[in-house]
Amino acid sequence: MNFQFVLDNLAALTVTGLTQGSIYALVALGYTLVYGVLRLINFAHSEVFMIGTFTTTIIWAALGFGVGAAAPSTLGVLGLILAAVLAAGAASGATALVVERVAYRPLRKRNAPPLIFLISAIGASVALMEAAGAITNRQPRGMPSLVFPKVQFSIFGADVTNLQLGIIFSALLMWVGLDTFINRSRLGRGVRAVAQNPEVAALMGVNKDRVIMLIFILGGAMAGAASVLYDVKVGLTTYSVGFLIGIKAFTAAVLGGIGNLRGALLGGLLLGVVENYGAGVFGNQWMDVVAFLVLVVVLLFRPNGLLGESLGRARA
Amino acid sequence: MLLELKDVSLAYGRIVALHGISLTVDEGEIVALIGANGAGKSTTMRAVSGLRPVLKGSISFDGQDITKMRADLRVIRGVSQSPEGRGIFPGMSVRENLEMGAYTRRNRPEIDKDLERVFGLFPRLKEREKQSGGTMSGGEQQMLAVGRALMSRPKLLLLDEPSMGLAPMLIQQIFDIIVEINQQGTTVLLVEQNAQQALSRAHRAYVLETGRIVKEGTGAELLHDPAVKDAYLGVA
Amino acid sequence: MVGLLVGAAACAKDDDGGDTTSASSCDSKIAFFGALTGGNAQLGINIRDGAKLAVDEYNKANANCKVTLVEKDSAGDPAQASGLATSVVQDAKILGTVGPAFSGESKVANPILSKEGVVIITPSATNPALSKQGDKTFHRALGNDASQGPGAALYMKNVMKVQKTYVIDDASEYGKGLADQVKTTLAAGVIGSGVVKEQQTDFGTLVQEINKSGADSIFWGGYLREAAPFLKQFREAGGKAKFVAGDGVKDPKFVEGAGATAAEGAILTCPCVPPEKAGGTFAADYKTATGHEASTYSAEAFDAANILLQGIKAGNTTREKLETFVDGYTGEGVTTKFKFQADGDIDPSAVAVWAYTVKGGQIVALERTPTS
Amino acid sequence: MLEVDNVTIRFGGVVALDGVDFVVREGEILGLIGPNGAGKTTCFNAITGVAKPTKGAIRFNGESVAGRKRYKITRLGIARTFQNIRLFPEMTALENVLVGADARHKTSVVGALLRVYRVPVKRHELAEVTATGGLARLAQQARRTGQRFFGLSRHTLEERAARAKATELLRLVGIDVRAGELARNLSYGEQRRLEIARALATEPGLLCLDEPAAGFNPAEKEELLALIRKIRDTGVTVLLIEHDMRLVMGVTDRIVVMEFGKKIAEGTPAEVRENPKVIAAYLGVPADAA
Amino acid sequence: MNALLESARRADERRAKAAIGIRDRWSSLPRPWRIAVLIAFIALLYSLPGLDIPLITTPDTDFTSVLFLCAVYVLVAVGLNVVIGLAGLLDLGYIGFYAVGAYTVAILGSPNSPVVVKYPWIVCVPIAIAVAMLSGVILGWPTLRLRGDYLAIVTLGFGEIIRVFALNSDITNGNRGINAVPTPSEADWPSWMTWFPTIHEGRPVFSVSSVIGFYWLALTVVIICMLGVRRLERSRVGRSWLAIREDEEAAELMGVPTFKYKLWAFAIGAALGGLSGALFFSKQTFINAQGFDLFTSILWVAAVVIGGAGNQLGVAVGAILLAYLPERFREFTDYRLLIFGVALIVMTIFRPQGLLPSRRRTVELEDRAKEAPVA
Repeated sequence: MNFQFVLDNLAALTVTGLTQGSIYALVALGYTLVYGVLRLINFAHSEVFMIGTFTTTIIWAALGFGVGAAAPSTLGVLGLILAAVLAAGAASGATALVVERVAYRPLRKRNAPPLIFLISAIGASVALMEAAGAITNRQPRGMPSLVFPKVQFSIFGADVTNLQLGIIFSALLMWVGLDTFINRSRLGRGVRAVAQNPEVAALMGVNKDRVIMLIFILGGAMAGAASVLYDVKVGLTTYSVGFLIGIKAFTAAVLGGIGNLRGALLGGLLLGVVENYGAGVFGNQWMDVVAFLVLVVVLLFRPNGLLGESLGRARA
Repeated sequence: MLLELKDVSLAYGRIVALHGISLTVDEGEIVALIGANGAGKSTTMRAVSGLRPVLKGSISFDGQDITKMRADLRVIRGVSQSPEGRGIFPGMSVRENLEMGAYTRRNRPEIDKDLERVFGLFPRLKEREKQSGGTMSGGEQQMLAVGRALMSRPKLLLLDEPSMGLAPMLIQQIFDIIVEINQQGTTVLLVEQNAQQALSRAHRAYVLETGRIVKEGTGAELLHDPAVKDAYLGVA
Repeated sequence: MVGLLVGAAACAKDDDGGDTTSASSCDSKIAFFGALTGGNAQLGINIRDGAKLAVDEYNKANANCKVTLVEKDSAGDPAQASGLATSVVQDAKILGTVGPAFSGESKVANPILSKEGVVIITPSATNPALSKQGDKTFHRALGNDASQGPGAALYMKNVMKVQKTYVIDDASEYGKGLADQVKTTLAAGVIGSGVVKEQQTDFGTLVQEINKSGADSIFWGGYLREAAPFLKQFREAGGKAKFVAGDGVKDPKFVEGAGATAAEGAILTCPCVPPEKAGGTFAADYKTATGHEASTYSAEAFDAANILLQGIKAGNTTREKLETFVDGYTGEGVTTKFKFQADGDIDPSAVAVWAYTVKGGQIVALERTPTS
Repeated sequence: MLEVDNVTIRFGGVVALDGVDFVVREGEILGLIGPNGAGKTTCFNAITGVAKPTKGAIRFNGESVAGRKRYKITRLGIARTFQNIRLFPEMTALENVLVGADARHKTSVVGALLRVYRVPVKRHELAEVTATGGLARLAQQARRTGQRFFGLSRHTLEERAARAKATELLRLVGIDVRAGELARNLSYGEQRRLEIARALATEPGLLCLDEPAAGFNPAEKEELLALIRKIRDTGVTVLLIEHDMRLVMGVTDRIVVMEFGKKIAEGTPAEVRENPKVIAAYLGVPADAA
Repeated sequence: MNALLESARRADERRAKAAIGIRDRWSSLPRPWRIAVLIAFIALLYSLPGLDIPLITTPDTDFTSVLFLCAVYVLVAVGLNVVIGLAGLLDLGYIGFYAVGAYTVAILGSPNSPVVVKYPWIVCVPIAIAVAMLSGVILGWPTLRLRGDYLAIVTLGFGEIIRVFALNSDITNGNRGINAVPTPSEADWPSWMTWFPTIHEGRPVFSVSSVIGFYWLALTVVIICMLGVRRLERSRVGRSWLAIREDEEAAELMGVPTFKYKLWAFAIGAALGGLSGALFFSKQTFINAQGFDLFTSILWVAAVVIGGAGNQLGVAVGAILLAYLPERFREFTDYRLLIFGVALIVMTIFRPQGLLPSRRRTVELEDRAKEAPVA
């Protein structure tokens, strides 16, 4: 155990943690939206993220930036990232929608019990992952180096790079956009209404099926955006990339209070930071253990997560 | 005829809750359903608003068969329900709850006008506009539920136990408002346990018992029917 | 009733389970044992093709007395390995195996194979513990990880002339073992060390630390899945230190993952001989037979199969005889000069650790690493 | 027997019960009435440990209920039914009652698995516990002479006793012919009765019935009335929430009237019926009186 | 398209009804008959390795080894069924208990483990069961108060923690693993069965190359455990579990100590998981962290639900399919998980009640379907 190391590098670990946590938070939004409305753990969401990572490589390659290509100008990089966000967001959103149509809707029509949904979700997850595995021959796929980290400024002794700033900032931006949409717009109100009381929402004229489609698309798009950030940061993806990130993101969602958008953000960032501290203290290999232990401890004291459950309900 | 139920049966699981209910509501009426707890009043409402699929029989509204129509589409046709237990969205403010009532409508100026109308009917709600629905008292929630149902500009307003949990003063008030709403041109179908109030305000009423209609008549007739008195007041 | 059925079961097994002296010399089999499917299939296919080439050449030369190559696909999964090993054992015609290919499945399969005398020559499993398990028929056609570590370190010290090395491992047996040996050999040249976890993708902190430490080289004990993103992030952050890694990283996918620019100049060591440097006409024959270039472990598999085939050719058509033959075998293969120690490991003098580098996006062989 | 002492319950900002005070006397049938939303069911929840009083105390036979686990409250001797029927729908009627009966059983998990712990059975008990035929009868004959040595496993003994008891209770509420049917397949009335049987199986001193007659027709209500009397006659005290005035007036010994979480009246049915506050609250003020 | 789906579903429902009909006929058979048929069936199971039935026998790999794997998976499913099917607790990290049992045997018994004491197999296994059971209690004590979905994620975390621990801890030898895990020795074999090894070509019953002893051992254990679980199922314990699954609050108000029974379910499930891990790795003789991944754990849950949670025969069938199909159809190795995933979705749509459902669930699902809201 190495507490001294963590104390010495607290700021640096916090920044890397926030960067990782931003990606968790974006993926967690998808879990939280679906859970908030359907009370269903969308196990296949991790694969929705995975599809996004591959879409990014494909779109870049299509634009002439395959593996090893030299990075274009700053403006070009931004353009590439934007294109990837759009493409990956669309692909992930579409994947999520297909999962909903194929794996969940028939069950909803039959009013199946929750456990059955879970099994169908597992099935969708396995099928998507293995299909990607078969197509890519289970080989990792790299992407061009687009962003070269440069230290922008130092805060409390931590060097903050442009990459880290970009990731955290983009994630926050996406989150603010989603939060505004859910809390301010008419459709968003419909989503919250279905989450809080689906029956009464129907009495208000809310089409539940449409709301469900909407949340799958929104959650998928968020995962797609997260996958672009992941690709820029890591530069490599495989067919099984979603599994661990999915579990972490779901943990983050539960940590913050599942069904709660603010909780997803808080949970994601917190999980990223805490597991980095934990990795600093106990060693990298214990990172996941720390993450899960934090979850258990939080749930024991706050059984509904840090910010409580329920979509759009800002209560403690 | 605005609403017509023909021989409607409905079941929860294997328990049949309605055994062939037939009733009609004409435009401009207040019609009350009365009966003991478990007699099937709320279930009838759920059949009309589409929250429960009917087993048998048909429901037509405004000349159209809506038996198999989804609940949210019925709202667009003009059926609006203030559900039993009020069903306030606890995580939304009073204003947001009212806006939810107008979910199917797009015409902003019209909606704003209706908001003012509801605030006019229930000044209390105006005071609490920003408060979250979950923290309001029972009476305020009831007002909100009725106000919200009005926001969709319904042709038919379904009210499920509007007096539940209200103090006598408030009960008076809410029934006054129901009559007012009715006079402004909205047809009302009302489920009520407070038989005295309901019958004295309603044009017509049906008495339900174990999922069947056992009696119907004008409010005044039923109010003075000894059998009804017996069942509700415990005095023969 | 149960007893009766069991008796029948035992009889059925008798036909192929028991004594093998009666087997004629012309229906012998050898088995390939390794992954043909799953995530690590490529290495398995390389090995299978190498062995197949050897068997085909043998059968062409001995058309009247052919040997069959049986393929046992383990998908690299130890849990599947035991059943496959048992099925190998039960086929008395199978005298020896090329494989098992990976160390994990070897630990499960070797005791089973060895107990029934099946001769094992692995062309790829480099875990040092395999020769210490007490499996008497185990042989290894190449150096183990213990021989690779010093080779890599000596190459760094004597050829690359590095001064300050940062050593990273992934806590796996393979990676940590390799890293530890490099640390021992380089001794004072190591200025720092770090651990990464399986499937780690973010190396921000580590990269910063290495850059701060002023290291001129990095040794990576681990696999390509973590090495590729690490090197990419390291180079993107402006890291200039030379990158050295073992055979767990030596794969074209590493170059693809890290990007050719980032990977350029990385040194990869392997106790395997570059097929194009293999003796004879192996590389050309392989290309003709399979239609693609020989790759990692193909040549070793070719040699391993050939040793078994030579034994069979010499009339050693029982497991016992073949075992004796292989134990006493000395001979030149396409990769190196073979001679096995008592524990099954190849004689240290025959171990060939090669250094490779990434050049223009391709992994190319440089030279054999110094032995001292 | 049961004392509800100045109990207040708040949910968030809403006061569900406000200083409610009453006692249930041994052997009586006490009615609890009031309009919907008056806090009657909350009162039940407080008594059975589902809701925790913010203030005040509930004592059963002198023992405080507060802070006890719910199943321990049941074992103290308080059983209840639910306003919205809450049976175990995928279990048979008999099994539902057996779950209730298990509250009085002592077989442990290990005991149920190994079934070696033997309880000596007295001769006169044998006839009762070995109701099943065949092998059991043979065993019974073998044991007649040496029951002291063999006995029955506690599991077997309790299981048989429970079955006997459950069958009897089902007969009491009149649905013994439906014993093997899944609870969800029973009719509404049968389900209500099954709930009562299940509650009785826990051998309560106090039985709390939450609107047992809801959805019943007059004939069924009559039968229920008789059943409640019968239950009281077996020595069980009954606390009854009911809307049907005729039923309440007909069966109860005393009535407590609630409105807005407060007790507004208490007395014999005749007294309560005459109380103007009750008439105003429960029956509703006539429109013309306003 | 929809019409096609509908007709397929209806045909399938008819099949399901037929299956239930068979079961009804079965339970109406006189008891001696049923026992006789059961004994014959069990005898068939014991003699499967020798029968060499065409089409069923695995072509590429040793059939007895596959049967052994099936038996171990059935044991896993029986244990998981107690947790999921009977008590209704969703445990996604069940493999953690499997690992705990396996490692306990390896650490206490292998000469190559870091722990000095060495016990024979026959001593290790009961300890392994106890340790696994204890780990179930330790995990369950704080977490069983949590709601269903949260329990799922916490158990998932537990499974992962155990794996990471096995991968990085010194006591498990890290990823290097432990070899020479003890196997049941001839000394454990009852002396009156000395005739036995002779019929098997002089090979010891429990040798690495003779799997039949392991298969018979595993099968025996499975039968004993299934009978044991059945006993619990048909006692107040099973009734309490069922009641908890149906309506936890009502169960508690009827006097069921719900927490205690949930903890028992967890502990029993954990013990069975530990036992199956111990059995499997006794035969495997080598153990490392590979093979304890969460993915397998999740597949187990899927197998149990697909087989028909709550029905022991059903979950056994689910487990056998999960173990057997990949070995039988090795040519599809690369696609088997893909096929499996698709099959899961199709199954949930057509047969949500599982292959061999418990009767209760069939009725429940029918009724739920009827109550589905207006489309």
